[in-house]
Amino acid sequence: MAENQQLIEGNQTYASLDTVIGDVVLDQRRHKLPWLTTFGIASIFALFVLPLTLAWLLYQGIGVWGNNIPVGWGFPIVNFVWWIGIGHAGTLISAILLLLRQQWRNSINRFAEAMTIFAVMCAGMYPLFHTGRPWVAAYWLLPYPNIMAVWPQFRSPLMWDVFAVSTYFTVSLVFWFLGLVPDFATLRDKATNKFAKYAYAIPAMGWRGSHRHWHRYEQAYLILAGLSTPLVLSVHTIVSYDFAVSIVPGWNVTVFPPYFVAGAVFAGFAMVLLLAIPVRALYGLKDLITMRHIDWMAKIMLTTGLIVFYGYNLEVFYGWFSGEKVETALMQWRFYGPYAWAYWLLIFCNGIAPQILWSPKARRNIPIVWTVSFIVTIGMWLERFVIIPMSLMRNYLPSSDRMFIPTFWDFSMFFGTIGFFIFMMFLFVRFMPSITIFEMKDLLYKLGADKKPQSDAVGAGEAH
Amino acid sequence: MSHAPIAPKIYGMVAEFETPDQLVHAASRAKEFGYTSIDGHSPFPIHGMSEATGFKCNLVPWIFLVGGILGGLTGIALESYVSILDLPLEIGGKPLFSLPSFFPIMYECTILFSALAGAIGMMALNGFPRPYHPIFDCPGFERASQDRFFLAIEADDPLYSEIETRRFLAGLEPINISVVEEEE
Amino acid sequence: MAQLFKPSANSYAKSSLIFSIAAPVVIGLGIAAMSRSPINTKVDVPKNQPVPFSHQHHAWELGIDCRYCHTSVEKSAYAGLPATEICMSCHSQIWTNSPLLEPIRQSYATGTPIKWTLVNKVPDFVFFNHSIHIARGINCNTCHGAVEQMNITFKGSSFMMSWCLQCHRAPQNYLYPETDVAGHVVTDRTPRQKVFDLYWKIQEDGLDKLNDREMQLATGEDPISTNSTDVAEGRKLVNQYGVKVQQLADCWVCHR
Amino acid sequence: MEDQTPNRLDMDLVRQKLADKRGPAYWRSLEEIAETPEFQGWLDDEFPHRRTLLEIDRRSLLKYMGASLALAGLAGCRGMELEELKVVPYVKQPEEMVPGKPLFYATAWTLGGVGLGLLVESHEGRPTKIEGNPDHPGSLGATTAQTQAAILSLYDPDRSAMVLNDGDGSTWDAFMDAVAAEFSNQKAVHGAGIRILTEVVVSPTLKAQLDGFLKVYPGARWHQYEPFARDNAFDGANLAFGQPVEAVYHLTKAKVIVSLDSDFLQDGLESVVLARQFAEGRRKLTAEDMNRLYVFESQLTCTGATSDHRWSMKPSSVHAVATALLQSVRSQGAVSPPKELSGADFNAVVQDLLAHRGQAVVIVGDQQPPEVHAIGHALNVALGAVGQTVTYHEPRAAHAVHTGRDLKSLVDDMNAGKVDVLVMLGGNPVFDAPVDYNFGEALKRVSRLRIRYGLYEDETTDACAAVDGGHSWHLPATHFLEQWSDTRGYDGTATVAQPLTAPLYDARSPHQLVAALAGDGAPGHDLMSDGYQIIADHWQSSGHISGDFDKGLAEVLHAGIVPNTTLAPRVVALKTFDAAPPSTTGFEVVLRPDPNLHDGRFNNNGWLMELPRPMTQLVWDNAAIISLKDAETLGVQRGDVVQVTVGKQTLAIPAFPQPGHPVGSVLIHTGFGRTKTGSVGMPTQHQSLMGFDLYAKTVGVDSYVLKTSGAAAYVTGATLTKTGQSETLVSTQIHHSMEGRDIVRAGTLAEYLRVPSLNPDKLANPPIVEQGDLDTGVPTETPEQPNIDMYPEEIWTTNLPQWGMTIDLNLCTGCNACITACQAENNIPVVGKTQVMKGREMQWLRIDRYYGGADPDNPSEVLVQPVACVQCEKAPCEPVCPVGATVHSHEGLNQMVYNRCVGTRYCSNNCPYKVRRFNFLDYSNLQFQFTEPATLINKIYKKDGVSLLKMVSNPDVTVRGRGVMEKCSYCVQRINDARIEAKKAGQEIQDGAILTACQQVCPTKTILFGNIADKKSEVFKSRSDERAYRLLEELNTRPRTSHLGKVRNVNPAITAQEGTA
Repeated sequence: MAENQQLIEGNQTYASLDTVIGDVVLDQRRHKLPWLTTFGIASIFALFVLPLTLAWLLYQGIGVWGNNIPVGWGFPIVNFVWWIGIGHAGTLISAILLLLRQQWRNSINRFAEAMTIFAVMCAGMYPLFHTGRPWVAAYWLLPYPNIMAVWPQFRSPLMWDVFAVSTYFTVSLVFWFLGLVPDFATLRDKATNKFAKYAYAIPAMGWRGSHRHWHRYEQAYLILAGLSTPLVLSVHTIVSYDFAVSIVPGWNVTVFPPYFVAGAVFAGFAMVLLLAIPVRALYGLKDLITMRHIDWMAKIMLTTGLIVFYGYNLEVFYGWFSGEKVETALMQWRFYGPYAWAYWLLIFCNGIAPQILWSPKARRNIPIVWTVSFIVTIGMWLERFVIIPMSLMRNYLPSSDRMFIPTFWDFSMFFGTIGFFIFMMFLFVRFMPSITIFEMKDLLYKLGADKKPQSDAVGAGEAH
Repeated sequence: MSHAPIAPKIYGMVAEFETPDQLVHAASRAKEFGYTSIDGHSPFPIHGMSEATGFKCNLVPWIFLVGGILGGLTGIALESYVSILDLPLEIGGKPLFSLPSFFPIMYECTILFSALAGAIGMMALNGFPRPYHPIFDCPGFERASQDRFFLAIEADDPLYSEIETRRFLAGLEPINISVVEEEE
Repeated sequence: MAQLFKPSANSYAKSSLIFSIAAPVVIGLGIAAMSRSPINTKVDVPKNQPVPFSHQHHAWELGIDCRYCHTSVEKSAYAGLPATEICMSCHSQIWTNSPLLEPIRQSYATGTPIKWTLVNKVPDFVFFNHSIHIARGINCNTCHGAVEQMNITFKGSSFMMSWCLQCHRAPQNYLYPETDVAGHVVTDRTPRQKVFDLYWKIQEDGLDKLNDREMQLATGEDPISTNSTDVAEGRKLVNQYGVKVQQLADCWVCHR
Repeated sequence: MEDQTPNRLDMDLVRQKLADKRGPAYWRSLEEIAETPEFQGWLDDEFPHRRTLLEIDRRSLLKYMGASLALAGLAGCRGMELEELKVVPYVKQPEEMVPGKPLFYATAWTLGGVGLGLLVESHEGRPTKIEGNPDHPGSLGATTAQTQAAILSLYDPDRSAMVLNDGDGSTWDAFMDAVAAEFSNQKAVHGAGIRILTEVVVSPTLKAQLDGFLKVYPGARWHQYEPFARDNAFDGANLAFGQPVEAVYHLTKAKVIVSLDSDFLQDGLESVVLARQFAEGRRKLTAEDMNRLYVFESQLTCTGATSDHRWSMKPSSVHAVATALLQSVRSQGAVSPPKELSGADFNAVVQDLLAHRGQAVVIVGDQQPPEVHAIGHALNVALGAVGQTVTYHEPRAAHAVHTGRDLKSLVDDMNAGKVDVLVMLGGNPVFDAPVDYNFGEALKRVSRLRIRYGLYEDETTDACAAVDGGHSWHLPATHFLEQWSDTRGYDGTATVAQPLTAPLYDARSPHQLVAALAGDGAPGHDLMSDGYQIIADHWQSSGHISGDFDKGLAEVLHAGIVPNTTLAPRVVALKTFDAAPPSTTGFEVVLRPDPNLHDGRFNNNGWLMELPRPMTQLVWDNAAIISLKDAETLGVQRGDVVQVTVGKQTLAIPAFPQPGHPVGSVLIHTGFGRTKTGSVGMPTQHQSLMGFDLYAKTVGVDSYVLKTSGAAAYVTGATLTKTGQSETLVSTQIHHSMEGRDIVRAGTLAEYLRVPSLNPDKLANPPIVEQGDLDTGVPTETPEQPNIDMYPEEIWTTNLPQWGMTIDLNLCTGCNACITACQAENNIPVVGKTQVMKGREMQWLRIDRYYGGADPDNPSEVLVQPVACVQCEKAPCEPVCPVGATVHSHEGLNQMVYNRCVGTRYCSNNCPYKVRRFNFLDYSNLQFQFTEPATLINKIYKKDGVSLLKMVSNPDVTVRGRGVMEKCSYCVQRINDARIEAKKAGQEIQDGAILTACQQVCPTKTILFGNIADKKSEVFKSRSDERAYRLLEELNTRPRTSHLGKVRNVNPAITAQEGTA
C-alpha cells in the first residue's frame, strides 16, 4: 500500500486530479517569472538565431560550416543523431511501458511524448538543411512519378532514414494526439473561459466518454503501442545503419544498432529528467511525478548507460582485435589525437558519471539525478561527435587525413535548435495537459478500488 | 415548417452516478431488464462496462492488420518496381533486387500504414468528429469527463417509455435523472 | 450543460476533415499537370522572331532541305543556325526590298548578327548531339514536331527527361523502315538518307501517300508505335544500325 | 566605313570615359561605353573580331554559347531555362569552322629561353585548352603545368588593358606620336640615348628586328635580363670551352645519369623532353636496360624523388662532390671521397660511371656556380659523353649574354645619365633585378621616355610612372595566343607561332612594337595585319621555307615546326680552367623560381597559385624551406616566421620544415609578395566576413630582396633567427607516412626480380609459389583469388568497351602537369587559400607524397602517387546515395550526375580514396571568390556580365553549381566524343583514340587509358603487368585504375641503410 501510494501522493480524488493537472493549463496566472524568463531566452534562439543561421546557410551554401573533404558530415549529422536519440524516450515510455503494464508511466508519458515530437522536429531540420539546398533534397527524396522519370535510390541508408524518421514522427504524433483527445474533452468541460472552451472543444472532436468509444479507443491505443515498440527500436537501428553500413573505419561496427538504441533510451530518459524535474517543482506536480518515478527513470538510465559503455569498450576491442592497421590507427587517434579530450570526456560522461546511480540515496537526491542527466546529455552529444567527424578525419589513405574545425554557424544552428526545442516544450506545458488526466484517474480508480492485482502490477513494475 | 407545434424529439433518459462501480452495476441491471440501446459515459475507461452492456466490436484490430499488410506490400512493390522495372541501375554492383536493402523501408511502410489506418479507422467507427451530440444537453454532463458517471437509455429502445424507464432508473439510486431532448 | 455546437457542426466538421486530407492531393495533382503542360514546357508556343521566318514556306512549299540552313546538323552536336549570308544567298535575288527582310539586309550590311529568339533549348547540363541522331535515322520531326507545317516556329516536344527516355529506353518503338510510294520497304538507303527523305516525299507525293509512321511525323504527333510488327521492324533497324540500346540510358551519355 | 575622321573623334570620347577605369571595373564601364554608336563604329573598322567578344561580354556568355552551341551550363545545374534566350549565328561563317566542333591550331610558347610547340583547342574562335604538339621534338605531345595554366592568363581580367601615359589612359596613336617626336631628336645622336631592355630573346624575328633597329640607331644599345636566365651555365661553358655553348642531353642513350643539383625532370620547358627520354630508359626492368639516376642536390626535387640514389647536401658542397668525381673519373678510381657520402658509396658511383663510358652523363643545376658547370662539362668529356649522351650547340637564345652583367652595364649607363629613352619589352626588373643594382632608383635618371611593354601593369609600370620629369608609357602586351611570333625549341627547332584569337584588349605584339619603333610602322596605320607580315617576311628571307612561300608557310604553320632548323652540334675542346671551391659560412640561401609561378610572371594565375608545389604540397605561399634538424635547433614549427639576414638584407618569412632538405641551407621560392599585380597575386583589399574567408595581406613574401648580383648562384653567410610571429602555411597533405599500409608499392630492382608484384607482405616473406595473377588486376580472371563477394559478378552482361586506366609509379616524377591539365579540361574552379586550408581544394586529381625511412632529414625513399577516382567496379559511393546521383554505366564508369546530386556528401564519406570533391560554396560562379569577399554587394556585382574568366571553360563539361559533388570522370566528354565519331564512321573505338587530359599532358607517359576488355589494348597489357596492383584491394572495391609498383634501380654496391632515395 505504501508502495502504491508513491505513484500518486497526497489523497487525490478524480476532481482533485483535474485541478492539479488541468489548472496548470486553465489557470494561466500560474505561469510566473521562471516560465517567462526561460521562455524568453528560448524564443530568442528559436525565432532569431535559428532563422538567421538558416538564411545565411541557404544564401552561402554549407561552406559556412566547418565541413570539408574528408569530413563530409560534421555538426549537422551529429546533432541530428543526438536529437533523434532524445526523441526516443517518449514513445518508448508510452509504448513499451504500456505493454509491460508499468503504471508508473502514466504520469510521465504525455510529457515524454511531447518531448519526442519536438526533438524529432529539431532532428528533422538537420538532414534537410545539411545539403545546403533543401528545396532540391525535399522533393527528390520522395518517391513520386516525375517528369524526369527518375526515382530515389532505395538501397541508401539515407533513404531508409527518410522513411524511418518520417514514419516515427507521424506515428508518434498520432499516438500523442489520440492520448490527448479525452483530456481535451475534460479541459473543454472544465474551462470557464469561452475561448478556451472552444479551443479545446475542436481538438476534442466531440468526445463524450461513451463506453463504446472507450472500448475501441483502448483497443487502438494498445495496438498502436504494440506498433510503436518495434518502430522505436527500428528507427535508431536504421539511423545507426547510416554508419554501420558504410566502410568507414570507426563506422562499420556491427554493434552499432543495439548500442545506438540503448544510447537513445539513455539520452531520452536523461532529457525527460532534465525537463520533468523543474516542471514538477514549478507546477506542483510533485504528487504525480513522485520520487518513485525519478528513482525508476534513474535505474533505466543506469542500465542503458552500462549497455552504451559496453559498446564503447567493444569498439576498442574490435579496433585491437581486427588487427587492421587503419582501425588501430583510428583508436590511436581517439586516445591521443588532438580531439582526444572529446573521447575521454565522453568516457567520463557516459561511462563513469552514471555509476553513482547505483546508490539508492543518489537516485532519490534530486540535484544529483538532475546533474547526472545533464552530464549524460552532453556525453551523448560527444559520443556522436567522436563517432562521426572524428572517424572521418582519419582515412585509408593517410594523405587525405584532415582536421575538422567547427565554425560559428555550426554552433549557432545547434543552439538554435535547442532554443526551438525548449520554446516548444514551454508552449506545450502552458497549453496542454502535461500529464494524462484520464489515465491518472484510471490509475487512481485501480489503486483505490481493488488492491490485489494492483500490488502485483506494482511488483511487476519494480522487477522490470 | 408546419404550423402545429411538434413535440420535441427525445434523445433518451440519463441517470447520473457517483462511482464507476454504480455505473457498471446499473448498466448490467439495465441489460438484464432488457434494454438494448444503453450508453455509459465515464471520464476514463471502465473495464466491465462493455461486458455489462454486452457491447462487442473487434473491427479495430482488423483494420490495423489490413493496413499493415497493405503497407508492407506497397513498400516492397514500390521498391521492386522502381529498382527492377522502371529504373534498373547498377548500384555498387548490387543485384537489381537487393532484398536486404529493401527491407527497412518495407518495414517502415508496414508500421506507418497500419498505424494511420488503425487510428483513423477507430475515429471513424466512433463517428468522430462529432462536436454536437444531444447528450451534451444533459444537465451536469460536463462532469462526465471529470468525476461523474452517466448511464443513458436512448429513446429508440423498444422498451423505452417515459414512466417505466424513469421508474427503472430511479431504482438504481442515481444522483439525478434527466430526460434529454434532441435538437432538429 | 449547454451545447457548444449546433447539430449542423457535425457535418461541417466531417467535411472539413475530408477536405483537409483531399486538398494536398488535389494541389499535388494540379502541379503535376501544370509541369507537364505548355505552361512549363512551352510546347506549341510560337516565339516572336526579328524576321517572321516560316518553315512552312521554306521547307514545305519551296522544299528547301534542312541542311541548306542548318549546315552542321550532320557533323556537329549543334545543328547550326544560318549565317546571314546564307539568307542573303537567295534574298539578294528575290524579295530584295521586302520590308520584312530589312533586318537581314541590315545585318549583312553592318555585320551585326541577327538575334533570333531561341525556340528549342535543353538545360545546360544536357549534352545533346544532333549528328549522331541523324546518323541513326532519327527524323528531325521526331523531336521538333511538324516543322514543315510551322509558320512561326514553336517547340514541337516537351524535351522533358521522361520524354527523351521513351526513345532512349526503347528505340525500336521509334525507328521505322522507309517505304516507297507503293508501300514497299526501301532497303538501299542509309539512315541519314531516310531522315532527309521525308520532306521530299511530302513534296512529290503529298501527305496521303505516306505510310502511317511517316504520317505521324508529318503531322507532328508522337511517332511512337508499339504494335508488334512495327516494333519487330524497329528491332531489325536497331541491330542494323548497331544501336547499343543498353547504353542509351546511361547517365553520362547525356549528362557530364 | 570609308571616312576615318568621325572615329578618331569618338575615340577621344571613349578615352575620356575610360580614363580612370581599371581591372574588372574597366570591363563594367566598357559595357556602358560599348553601347554608344561611336564605339560600335570604331570597333567595326578597327577590330572586326573584337565585336564578338564584346557581344559575349555584354550578354551573358551562357546565353550566347548556350544557344550558338551547347556550351555546358556556365550557370551550373539550374534546370530548364524558361526566359527568352537569344541565338546569335554568324554573319559570315568562317570556311573551316563547324559550329560546335573545336579546331586545333599549332603554335608555340616561350619560357626561360626555351620554346615549346603546342596545339591549342579553339571553340568558335575561343581558345579553351592547350595541348603539346606531338610533332614538336621538344614536346612530343606533352606539356608542363605552367603551359597548361597559360590559357587562364589569356582571359585574366587583370591584364593590362590599355595604353597608359604617365598613369592615365591613352592610345597607341598618342604613343606613336610621342615616340616619333622623341626619336627624331635621338636620330641626331644616332640614338645614343636609347636603351632597349628585353628578356632573353629566342625569337629569330625579334632578334632580326632589334638588329635592324640598332642599324637605324647605331648609338642605341640592346640589353637582356631575366632573373633566372642561365647565366651560370653561360659562364660555365665559357670557362670550360671558351665559348657559350649550350648542352643538349640525349638521355635515351644514357645508362647512368648524375644530377649535380639539377631538377631536370621538372624545371623549365626543357624538362618535358628530358623527362620523356629519362622515362624511356626506365621502361625495361632489367639490370642492363634500366638506367640509374644519382642525385646530389641541395633541395628535395622531383628529380631527387625519382632517383635511385639521392644525397642531399648544402649547395656549396656540390662543388666538392663534382671535383672528387672528376678526379676519380680521370684517375680511373675513387680518390678523396667528399665528406657528404661514405667512401664506399662514392667509389660505387665512380665505378658505375667508369663502367658506362659513353653511356653516362652529368647534368648540373642552374643554381650551381659556373665552376661546377665547368666541372660538369669536364666530367662529360672525361666520360666520353660528348656526342653520345650530350651534345653542345650554339645557344638557343638569339643573342646569348650573361644577363646579370648585361643588366649591370645598363644600370651603370642609367646612373651615369646616359639614358634618355628606356624601352622595356616584357620583364619586371624593378621587382626582380638584384637589389644592389637598385633598378628603381636608376630608373629615376632616365630623363625623357620610359616605355614599358608588358602583360600586366606591375611594379615596373608604377616605378616608371612615379618618376617626375619626362614621360612614362605603359603598353599592353599581347598574350602569346594573341600574337604572331616565332621561337626555338630545346634543340633549336624553330616554330612559327600563330595567334588563336585577336587581342582581347588593345594590345600589340612585341614585333609590331619594335617595327613601329624602328620607324617602319608609321603612326596610325593598322598594326594588326603586319603582325603577321613581319613574321612572314622574316621567314621568307630566311630561306628555310622552300617552294611557294605561302603554301610552304601554311604547311609550316600546320606542322608547328620549321623543317631543318635544328641547331647543329658544335665541336668543343675542353680548356684547362681553375675551379676554386666556394668559400662558405653560415646558412646558405638558395633562391629558386617557384615551380608554379616561375619568377613571378604567373603570379596572377589562380590555377598555378593553388597547384600544390611538388614535394612541399604548399599552396598560395612561399616559405623558407629548411631541414627538420634546423627547425628543431631554431625551435620553429611550420608557419613560424623566421628572419633571414644576409648582410644588410633581411627577410621575414614563415618557415617550412621539409624532410629530405639538407641541413644548413634555406630554400626560398621567388615570385610572391608582389606589391602591384592582379587581384589574385595581391588581394589586399579583402577581409574575412561571417566565416567567409579572404586575406588581408599580399600572397607570400617578396624574396628578391635577398638577390644580390655578387652571389652568382646561392647566398652564403646568412643567419636565421626566430621572430615569434606565426602565419598559416597551407599544404594539401598533413600526414606524410604510409603508416605501414600497402599504399604505394615500391622496391629495388632485385626485389622486383624476386617478387614482381612488389607486394610488401610477399616481400617480407616470399611465398613458395609465386602468385602473379593476384596482382594482375584483371577483375574476373583471378582463379587463385576466391571471390569473397556476396554480390553477383555481373549485373548485366554487355559487349561494350570497359574503360580502365593504369598509372605507372615507376615513371611518375610528380611534376603536377596532370593536375593542371585536369583543371583546364574539366572546368575545375579555384577556391582560394582559406578554403584549401579547410580541406576543400577542388582538383580532381591529386599527387600523394609519402616519405619512408627513419631519419626525416634523410628519408630512405620519397614516393609520389597520382590518385583520382579509380572508378571502382563495386563502388562504395553508389549504394549510399539516396537519389542515385552516382551510379554505374555499362562501360564500367562510376557516373557522377551533377544535376541529380542533392549534396548529402555520403558518397564522399564512404569513398576510401577520398577523391570526391564538393562545391561547399558557389565556387564556379565566383571565379573571383578567392579574392572578392562574398558579400551581398559582391554577389550582385557578380550578376552583371559574366566574368571574362568564364571564357576559359570547356563547353563540353558542365560547370558545377553550389552544393554538388564532383569527381574524376575519366574525361567522359572525350569518351563520348570518340564514341559518337566512331559510330558515325561505323566502327569500334580504336585503342588510343581516347586520351584523358592527364594522360595527354604527361611527359613520361605514366598514365595509360583504354578498353580493358580488349585483350590487345595497351592498357590491358599494362594492367596485366606483374607490378600492377589495385589501391586498397583488400576492400574489394575492384578499382578500374591500377597502379604499377615503383622499381628503384639501386646500385648493389651501395648499402640500403645509406641515405638514398
